[in-house]
Amino acid sequence: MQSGNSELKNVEKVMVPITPDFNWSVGNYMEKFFDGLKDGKFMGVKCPACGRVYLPPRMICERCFKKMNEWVELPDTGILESFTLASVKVDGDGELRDLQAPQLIGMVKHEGADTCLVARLEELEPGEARVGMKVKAVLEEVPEGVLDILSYYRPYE
Amino acid sequence: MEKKVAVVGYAQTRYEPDSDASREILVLEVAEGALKSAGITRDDVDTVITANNDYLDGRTISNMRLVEPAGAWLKDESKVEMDGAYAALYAMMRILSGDHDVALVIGVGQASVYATYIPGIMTLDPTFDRERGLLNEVSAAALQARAYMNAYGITEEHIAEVSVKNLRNAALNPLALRQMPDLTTDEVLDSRMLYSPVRELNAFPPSDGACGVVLASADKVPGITGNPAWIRGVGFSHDSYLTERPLHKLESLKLAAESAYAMADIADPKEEIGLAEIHENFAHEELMAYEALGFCGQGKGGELMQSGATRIDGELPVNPSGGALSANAACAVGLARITEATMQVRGEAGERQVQGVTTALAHGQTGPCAQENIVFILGGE
Amino acid sequence: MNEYKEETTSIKGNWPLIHYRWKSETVKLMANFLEAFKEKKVLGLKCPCCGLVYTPPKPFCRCLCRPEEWVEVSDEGVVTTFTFSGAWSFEGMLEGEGESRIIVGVKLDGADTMFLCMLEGSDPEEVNVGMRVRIRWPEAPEGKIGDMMIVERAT
Amino acid sequence: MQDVAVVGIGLSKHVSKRRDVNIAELVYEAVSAAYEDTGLSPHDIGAVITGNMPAFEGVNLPELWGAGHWGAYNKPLLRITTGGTTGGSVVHGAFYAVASGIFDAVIAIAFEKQSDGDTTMGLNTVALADIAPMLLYGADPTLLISMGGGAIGAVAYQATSYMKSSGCTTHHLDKVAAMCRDNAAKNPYAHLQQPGITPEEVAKTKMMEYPLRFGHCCPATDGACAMIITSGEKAKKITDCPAYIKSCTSCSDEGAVFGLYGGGTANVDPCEQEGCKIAAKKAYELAGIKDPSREIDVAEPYAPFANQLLMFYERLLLCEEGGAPAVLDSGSMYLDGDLPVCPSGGVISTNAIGASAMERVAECAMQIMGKAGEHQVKKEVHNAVAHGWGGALNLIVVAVLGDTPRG
Repeated sequence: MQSGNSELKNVEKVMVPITPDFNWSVGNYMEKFFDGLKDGKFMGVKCPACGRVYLPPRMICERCFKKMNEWVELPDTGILESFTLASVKVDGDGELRDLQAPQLIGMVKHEGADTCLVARLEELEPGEARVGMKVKAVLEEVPEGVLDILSYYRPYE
Repeated sequence: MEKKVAVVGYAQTRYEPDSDASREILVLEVAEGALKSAGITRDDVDTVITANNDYLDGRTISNMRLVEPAGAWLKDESKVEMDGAYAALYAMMRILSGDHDVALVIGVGQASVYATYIPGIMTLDPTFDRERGLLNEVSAAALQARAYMNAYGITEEHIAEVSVKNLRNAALNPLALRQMPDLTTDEVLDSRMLYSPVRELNAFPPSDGACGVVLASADKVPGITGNPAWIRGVGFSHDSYLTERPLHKLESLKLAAESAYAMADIADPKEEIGLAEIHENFAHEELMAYEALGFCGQGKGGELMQSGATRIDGELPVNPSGGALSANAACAVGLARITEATMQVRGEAGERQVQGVTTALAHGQTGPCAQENIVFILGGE
Repeated sequence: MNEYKEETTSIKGNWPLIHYRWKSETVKLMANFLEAFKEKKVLGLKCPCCGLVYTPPKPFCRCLCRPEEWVEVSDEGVVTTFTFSGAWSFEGMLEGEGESRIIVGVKLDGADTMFLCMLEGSDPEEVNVGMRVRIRWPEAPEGKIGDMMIVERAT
Repeated sequence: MQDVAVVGIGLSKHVSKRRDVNIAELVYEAVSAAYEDTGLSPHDIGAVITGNMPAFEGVNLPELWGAGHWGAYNKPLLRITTGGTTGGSVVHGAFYAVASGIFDAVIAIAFEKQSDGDTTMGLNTVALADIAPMLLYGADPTLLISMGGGAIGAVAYQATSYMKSSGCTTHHLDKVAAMCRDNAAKNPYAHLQQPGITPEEVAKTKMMEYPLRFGHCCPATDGACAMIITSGEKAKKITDCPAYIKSCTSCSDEGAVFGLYGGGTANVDPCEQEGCKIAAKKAYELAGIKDPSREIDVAEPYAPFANQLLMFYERLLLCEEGGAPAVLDSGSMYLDGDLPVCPSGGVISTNAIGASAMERVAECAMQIMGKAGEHQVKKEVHNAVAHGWGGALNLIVVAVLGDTPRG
């Protein structure tokens, strides 16, 4: 606990060194997705009513409000739906800080999927990124946790 | 909707990066101000609705300590955890039920208190995106901007022109944070790059501030003011999570607008609406909003911008106040749009007054990539 | 689908409240309030509209006015509520853990508000709502909130 | 005003830890149950009104990510959160959404997945911002902690004040807990299942904070509740026995026990609950109820702690002040009594915080609809009152339900 060095006339700033922790259970659908990634597979789930394929998988098709149970293994390639070249990142204190080197972030729709995954784009120059280009997933060999398995996408073909 | 609920009073604080007041005092100031502007006292108020957010305020049950400064002591009080325009919606519903006649609505945000971009990150899918460290409000907006530009051939210049228009307009608004009367497109395009194509001057400035409005039932309006801004229509909609929808259009805003237009009996928005106050957290969102609101065809937002129609002296001025790019106190932004639209139809907008506005549109949004949207149509007496 | 798991993976995350900076004008008001402790005086802030006296001070009143007049209130008052914290013996059984404390809500004479402090020198049996208490000042108060955080029975 | 009725109710399983689902999936269970209960689908619904206690599971605006699981796709959605009263406030939102004439049918959804976070820490974050300045003034942090972190701390003061003013004894608290837990054992959606537990057994549980023992306190629950709420016209087409929401009122007082940023609070007696009396009085007036003690057939006060059941029974104007312990002793609060209280087992048996105040309304509706199963009260139910409290013992919501619309 400390007082801020604010030069404000009427108020003083105060803080408490506390950081509440959380642990979110991912549920059986995301569990299966992560289990698939561990084996190098992209497991999506298909709506029995409209045929939409969700990757990452969801329990419910939001459009049909139907529980989905049909699992489909999708290719590790997809289309770059959008991208951004990051010059900054959000630091632990919530502020934007300049990155040493800009980093590409892509939003990718795997072939056969109707929803997207967001990951880094590597093995290309920033100027080479194009919406619509074909990309391939690269998985981390020794991930620290399930969130690190999907490492990045690289150009394909 | 025929003259059932009207905005009869309003107040805003100055928007600042680091205000010399606590959240409670900001709320107190607009509560006092809005009641004074309506010419009523706390005793006349039946219900108080605040808009605030626990993660922004850094406290669970963030409305708990706002009871007294919001004038809600021993009153029927509730909190909407969304943009302030939704709090106005809830207050309007309460009045329409007939159980309440006068409502005080307050939205507040203090960016100097919270870890600026953390609350936005905390909205992400906790089972995947949240802890992967790539997505936040700004990077998500950048992905949306790129998708939109790519779909319709929109350029960075189109987007920069939104910033130029709004931040120049803001010079006419003494409460705005970013007032840049001489801003040029080149200056916007030279401003600090955050996530391409989003630069500092086409992203919102995190602000401290509050806004309050007083709503009244048709029975009570005549006793309060001869110059009400009637709520003629309202519509709102939720959209899918940002990785599960096409990002190049604002479907939920389109649905919200359709409902609002139906209620207000508006067939041709471009002709019938005299002015719009849009909640654009990022400059490209204003162009996307033009399309979703039916001011132009799909993909024609850039053309409409370049035509000059949305400038303060154009046929359909948008954000003469400077909009959300000029001042952005989370949870107060949409309510500020309602306030600015009210001031315009009442002819009280000072230097930024647009002549002859009888019908105005106000927009609010919640969530990354403008996921949830609400539209109000206001009309004068 | 694989076997249904009752326990799925947990993703860890947190809320970095450590980076929040709350703003309080009470801190400024409190400087005045605490300074008076050095003379063993308790001040209250009086609302010009409804007359309520806030001790410790508060920058706005529930009636939507701003209290601004400083008034002196007594260092004696009544208990409005209480509880026992830590380890205590109830009906012959030792219960609870940690340092034994009697926490009371006190409304000082001349003030309209309560605040929490610690009651010392009394047994649990004698504590009651309405009991008269007085602040037990340290010999040389330093002008800290701790100066007024201990009360004792006033007869 | 357009009449408003509850036509369907859905509850998820309520247990301490649901680690097989994520937040969105847990809530889906309640939402789909509500739709199954009515035979409706999201296509029949105009809007989604939702809320939870945000800081507990660390997800801001969880509907942004999760509402696809709740049938909210491209629908109007309104998020209302007010702490412990959240579930009740969400029902109020749904009530006004329909009563206003804007919508004919909405779904109200409230939930909490406490196992995703740390409940004690969650409760601490209610007061952190207020306590932090106290440290600047030189307060001893350990003293502040012993003054009470979390809900039990604040409620302990309320309990002692109430006991002194009403003559309620610790034995009454034991009886309340046993009564509620016994009711809960008849409710498959209740969290704690302790059939036949006796007051004597409750009295042997650990002291948490005087005068509250472990057995007097609620558990931390993962669970969700959903209710489909429609206009009176529409309700008649959906069910033969809608439960009409006759009135919704809330009343907010100045915070009790702790003042703002360590300042004093003029709400000096935490058991007075002026706000509850005001809200109840207005709710009965709007509902056309003149003598609540005779006209209300079931009460669901929000009582995570045993003392609160008795105190709020009084503040809901169901008997004179200080009279509740005697009413308890008379036997009238039990399932076969004249005015059964918490037939669901109450919050003391199940507390998925954000959902809890909604589950009070849901129970009242089920009692009116005659759908409560084993915990259906013996007497015929025409009117019922649901309640919630939250914040610094300062936020109150009340709803009155009945088998006929507002008169």
